[in-house]
Amino acid sequence: MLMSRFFIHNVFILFILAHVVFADPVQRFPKPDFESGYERPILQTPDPRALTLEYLDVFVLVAALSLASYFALRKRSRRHIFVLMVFSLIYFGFWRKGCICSIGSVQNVVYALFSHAYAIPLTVVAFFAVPLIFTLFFGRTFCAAVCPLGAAQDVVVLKPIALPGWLNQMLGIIPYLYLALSVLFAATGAGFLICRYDPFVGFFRFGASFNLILFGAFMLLLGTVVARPYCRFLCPYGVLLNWMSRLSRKHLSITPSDCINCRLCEASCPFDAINKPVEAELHEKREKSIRRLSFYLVLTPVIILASGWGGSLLHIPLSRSHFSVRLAKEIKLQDEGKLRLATDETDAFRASGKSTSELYAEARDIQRRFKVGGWIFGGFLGLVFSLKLISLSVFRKQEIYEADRGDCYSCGRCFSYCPVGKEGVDLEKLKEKAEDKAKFG
Amino acid sequence: MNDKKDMNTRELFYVLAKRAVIISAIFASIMAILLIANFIQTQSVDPLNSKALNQLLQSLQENPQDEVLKEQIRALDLLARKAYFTHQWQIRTGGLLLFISVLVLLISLKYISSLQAQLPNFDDSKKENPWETRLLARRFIIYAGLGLFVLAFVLGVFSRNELGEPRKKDKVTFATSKELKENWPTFRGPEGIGHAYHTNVPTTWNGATGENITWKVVVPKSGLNSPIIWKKKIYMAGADEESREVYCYDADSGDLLWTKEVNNIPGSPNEVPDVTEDTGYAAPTMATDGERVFAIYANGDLISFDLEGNRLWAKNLGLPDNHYGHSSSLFTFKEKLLVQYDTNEKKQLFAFHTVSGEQIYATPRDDVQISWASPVLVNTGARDEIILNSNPFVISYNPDNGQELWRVKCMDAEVGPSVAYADGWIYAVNEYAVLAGIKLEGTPQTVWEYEDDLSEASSPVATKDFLFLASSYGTVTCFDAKSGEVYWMHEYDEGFYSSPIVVGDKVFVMDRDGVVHIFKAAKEFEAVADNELGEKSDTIPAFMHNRIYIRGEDHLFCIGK
Amino acid sequence: MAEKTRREFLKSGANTAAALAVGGVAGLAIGIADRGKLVWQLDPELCIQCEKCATNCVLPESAVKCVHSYSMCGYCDLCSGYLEPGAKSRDTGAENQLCPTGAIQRTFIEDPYFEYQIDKELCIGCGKCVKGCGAFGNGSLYLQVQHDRCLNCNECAIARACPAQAYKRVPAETPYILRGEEAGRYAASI
Amino acid sequence: MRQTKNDKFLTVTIIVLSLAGLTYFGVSAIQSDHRIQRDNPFEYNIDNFAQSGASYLSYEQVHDFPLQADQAHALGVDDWDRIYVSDGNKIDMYDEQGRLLQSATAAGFIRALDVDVNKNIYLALESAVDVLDSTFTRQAMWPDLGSLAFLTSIAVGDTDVYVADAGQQVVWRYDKAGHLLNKIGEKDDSQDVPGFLIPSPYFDVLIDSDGYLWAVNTGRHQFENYLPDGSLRSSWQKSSMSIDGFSGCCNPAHAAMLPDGAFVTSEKGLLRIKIHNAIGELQAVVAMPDQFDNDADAVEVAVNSKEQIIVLDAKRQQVRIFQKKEGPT
Repeated sequence: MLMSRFFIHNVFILFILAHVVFADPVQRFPKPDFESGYERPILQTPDPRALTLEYLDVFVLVAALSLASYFALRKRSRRHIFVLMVFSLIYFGFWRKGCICSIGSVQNVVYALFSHAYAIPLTVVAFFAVPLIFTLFFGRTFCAAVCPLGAAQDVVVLKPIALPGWLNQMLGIIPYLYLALSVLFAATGAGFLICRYDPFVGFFRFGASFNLILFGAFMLLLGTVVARPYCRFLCPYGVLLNWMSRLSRKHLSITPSDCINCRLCEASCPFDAINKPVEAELHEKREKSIRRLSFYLVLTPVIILASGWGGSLLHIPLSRSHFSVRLAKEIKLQDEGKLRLATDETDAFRASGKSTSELYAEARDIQRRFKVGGWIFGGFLGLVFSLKLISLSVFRKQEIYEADRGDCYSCGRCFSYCPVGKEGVDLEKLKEKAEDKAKFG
Repeated sequence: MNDKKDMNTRELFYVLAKRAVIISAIFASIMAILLIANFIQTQSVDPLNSKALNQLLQSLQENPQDEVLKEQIRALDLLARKAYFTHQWQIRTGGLLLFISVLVLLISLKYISSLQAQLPNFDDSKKENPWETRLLARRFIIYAGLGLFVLAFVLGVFSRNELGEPRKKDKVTFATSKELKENWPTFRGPEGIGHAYHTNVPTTWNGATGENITWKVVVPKSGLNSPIIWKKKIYMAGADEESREVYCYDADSGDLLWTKEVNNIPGSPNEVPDVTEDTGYAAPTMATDGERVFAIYANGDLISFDLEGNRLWAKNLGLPDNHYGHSSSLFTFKEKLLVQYDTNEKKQLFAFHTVSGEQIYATPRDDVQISWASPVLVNTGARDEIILNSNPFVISYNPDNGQELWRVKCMDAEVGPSVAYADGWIYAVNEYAVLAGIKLEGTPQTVWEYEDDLSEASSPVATKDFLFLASSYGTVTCFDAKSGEVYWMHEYDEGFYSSPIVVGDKVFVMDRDGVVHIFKAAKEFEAVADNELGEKSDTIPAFMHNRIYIRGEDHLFCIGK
Repeated sequence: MAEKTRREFLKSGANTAAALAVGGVAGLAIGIADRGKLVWQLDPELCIQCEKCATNCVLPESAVKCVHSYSMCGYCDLCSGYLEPGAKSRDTGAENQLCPTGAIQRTFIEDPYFEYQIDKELCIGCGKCVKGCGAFGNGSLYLQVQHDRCLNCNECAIARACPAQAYKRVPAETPYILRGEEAGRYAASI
Repeated sequence: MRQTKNDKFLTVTIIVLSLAGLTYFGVSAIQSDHRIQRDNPFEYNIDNFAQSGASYLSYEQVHDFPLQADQAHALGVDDWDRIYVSDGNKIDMYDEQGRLLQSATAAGFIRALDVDVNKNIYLALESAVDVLDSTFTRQAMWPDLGSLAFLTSIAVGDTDVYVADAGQQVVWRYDKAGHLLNKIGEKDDSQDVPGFLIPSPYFDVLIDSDGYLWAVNTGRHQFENYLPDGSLRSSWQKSSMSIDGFSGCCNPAHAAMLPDGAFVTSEKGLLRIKIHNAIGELQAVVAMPDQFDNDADAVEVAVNSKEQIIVLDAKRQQVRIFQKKEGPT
């Protein structure tokens, strides 16, 4: 008994020496002697999930990406892609509870680059970079069968409708806005917006705030008619994937050989990602088109500057989302007597003994970051709007049915509609198509 | 044959799937409704914090021996806990059931739609014209962009930065010393030394008859603080046991421009401070730096307004342990507000940033006794000094950083009068102590002392040649400022708490009955006039706009044209 | 043909450039990356026991629970973490218990010592006992994120709500910020 | 596979629904921006107890002086009313006004101190006693009590020196030369000695005017009076959260004695200073919880010859002096 206490006491002193902190005397105060031979229970501290399992996740990610790419580009099988997608939904979604996912990892990377306090885990970097690299080679096979958020929406697609083209184009801007905002928030340390408003993570975990569950349910319901609404009109990671996919070395093609313009695949894509043939003729004078295009080109720097300014104007309202800025505001209002109530936050701050000037300095520094970030944020959005306008003013001839390299999720739904085989038109298959009914829609 | 059988099985599956859809849809909706109901229920009643239970616990506090009550509490507590854990179980199970039913629904629906799959029909009439689509898309994108821009503009322009713009030390605006001398910004005028620079003022009036009185207004709450004036506005503080206020009057009309309540100050004590009749709840005079006004009260509340009455900042310096009540007036120096905050517990000279209220320094003055005097600014030509009178030291501080510059030991007892300054000399006085003439040149030291007819509240005033001292016994003494030789002594009927003010070649001093005695600042006593205010007063008259402003017991008077 | 090669060339150039960009960002991130894993934990020294751990976790039953440092405990009879402040007797009656879910078990050891154990199944992480123990006792009761329950969300919902900003990401090898002798467990490994 | 018939209707519905959803989330987001103080349903509330007893408050603070000490721990007053305050390894002597008179450095962290009539200063370190004479030069260093010792208090009488050891939960009795005489307070049912129960490092000893030892058995909220041989003379006990007793797991944390044998007690948790008479009845309250900083530790107390209560407020780095209010209270 005595021995054990002696030992404990020494462990304590060692501990204190090792840390060279002014330890609370209570921390190292010896415990009572028990005559009855009482043994103190050991504090149970369950370990978090092992690191090796995190590396297993990366391995599964790489394997799933490889398989998805193989299924989409080589095997050309929707059925296989579907099965892999369900697996990903179960593994990355319900098993791994949707955390960490590649979509959210964007913020971790940005946060790590801008904050010295945060050392990003290697696995998170892998989750960020690996899908992008794969997309650079094979197109967005990540969206097709690996992303749990995409999978959750894909399985509920029931009767997809085609949205008007202009609406599609307009809503397509939102992901850029969301990405820019999320990056701004992550860079300033104001929080992880993408994770905060992830609509499906609540289902994966069987728990979230009421509003988030509501949002998720709404997205899933919407997803039965508007296929993959999150992927198309919100997903910030999709922006990066879109860019990578446009530059990809290989990409899924609807037909294994030459398109015969049979139109069978025309309505097969629920995501409006098939570019249809367009006649070469112009509907207006060529000069007019050129003038418009040059106008937009000249206007681009103006738009960028103007929207950069607009973004910088937002630094005050945006910075309020940062804890310290909000706290500083509350402390200030309290000191000015405009806020009578003390909140837990202000109480905790006042108990911490930190000086208000320190807090104000920190808050002002964050506001300054938001100001600089606001310029970049606005400028980026200006560039996006300009490029969108320019791309909508360029008219390119299109002769065949082709998957849109940026928007195509490589889901493979169109495969079964194409009557063309590797060796050209397969009449047998064409006949079969006409009679049989597609099974996987 | 085979085909037919196949068809039949298909139909059977189709029907089955259809039923599965209906059943699972109904089941899922019920589950969803139950979960939502559960959610709403826990939002309204928290089983872990039930009112009934708390009430029972309350009554147990009153009857600790009531065994029945204890039993009731235990039963209710058990119920509440059961309810809580049942609720947890309901969420888990309900969620799982909902998930399974939705899964079944999805699979059946998919199956049905796969059976119903059709070949695409090519209805070209509905086909979008890519040209028009682009036109529309461009238009809507421009709208969306403009909309976002306007939204950002409105949000950005209309959101106020509560933190204020980053503080730039050199950007704080405040009045120059020249401007300060043109106004009446502090206790005993500019620099707090009792010199008026507006000398063309009336010398005769009568408050009772209204002779030469331009206007006279009632002041809502009393206060022994004196008016301060910036341009055309007069500021004063008033307070009683319950509340504290700041007033702003128009100098020309006497209209009360605004009144601001001083409340909601973090740390402001509920306790009422100890005060006496001679101090009250608002004894210290306010101060202004030409951009802002500042007030302090007997309970330690310190507040700042801009000239229009918008509150800038406020804080409480701690309820002062002061047996007469806090009375030291405020003083501004550049971007600093200086507060002599002497209490029995702690004596300090504070400097707060005038714009933000942040503390710049707090110089401890632990080796002096509590004092009721006010800071005085002295510019010796070489530097600015802020001089505090206290027992036993007169101490000079560098107003920029609060560092002590020098000290002279000459005082005693409970110090009330502030020091006088003229021509490189400081004069400190207190009853039961001495009147000390201190020469600042080189190492400051007492050159002469005088021990009779000393003042307990009234501060002396000096010119290059003379020093005038009014006492609470009613005497006014004129000294040679450099030698301490008494030139003359005149005895009035009433004593003085207010301090003499030098106005050109005359000296104005008001006795406790509100009679202002005017005499020449000269080697021989030469009375100019004695003017009644019509009510008692212990404040300092303010001289500006060729007028005199005096705060009486109840009224604020404006004397002159 | 020439045009086609040029386009091919441009495309492959752009592809390489994009690959370099991704690789660059990833490389920068790897440069500051940690080979391990980070998990959320609550620093008990900063905790103000505001109850938000109990209500803000994404899980219906919070992953934050009370832990007990037996090495710091005084084994008191009159335990301010166990008994209501105004409790008239020191027995286990519901009217005397501080814990809203009765998650603290009191066992008699020997006169005058009692052992207090947290039943983790019942604990909801409200921190009421922590406040009681911290105010009058040795502070042996405190809150910790339980890693068998924590989902390690990328943005912890409690961390966002924490008024004292007491949550931080800690290495998964030392996933608890323990008090008393138990703290030595990690100290030895560092 | 694509249906186009009801597309228009569906599109409009979706847009309307989306806008409604957006408004809902927008509004709730804006609402959540205005933070209001929510009630904490699990609040641990002792405000009632903190405020009780104000009617007994009959002392007031008359003076205080600042210390430049961030490790102020022990407090003592000699018969000439000079105040001794330790700062880590340092011992400082102040006059009543707070002027620093003399300083010295001890051999370790000073946990407690007392001064005898000859102005010798007895410093209780972690596990040993260091003795300085009136000129602040070391006279003796008594043998170490071993690594289990954790000294918290020392009381010096005419012949005996009592040292409270919270680590081993006993009081050591020495003569003035540093000879260990006996230990007091080990559980002994035959002599009705209950044994010290010290759950936290607060364990104070006092010597009354008759020279007998009083030890504060904090875990039992009990004051115990011992004969030099270690047999229990008398005791009194008061456990209560309210003003008339001692609260929490172990209180009072510190104590001092007035000449009439009344106890000045200082508690932790609910920081308050009270006076109990010799048989434990509450006589007066010296300071209420609101007179201390929120997160301060229990304050060390001492009594000077004017029966003023000297308080060492380590949190504020101050010595505060309280005195009975004049006139009717």
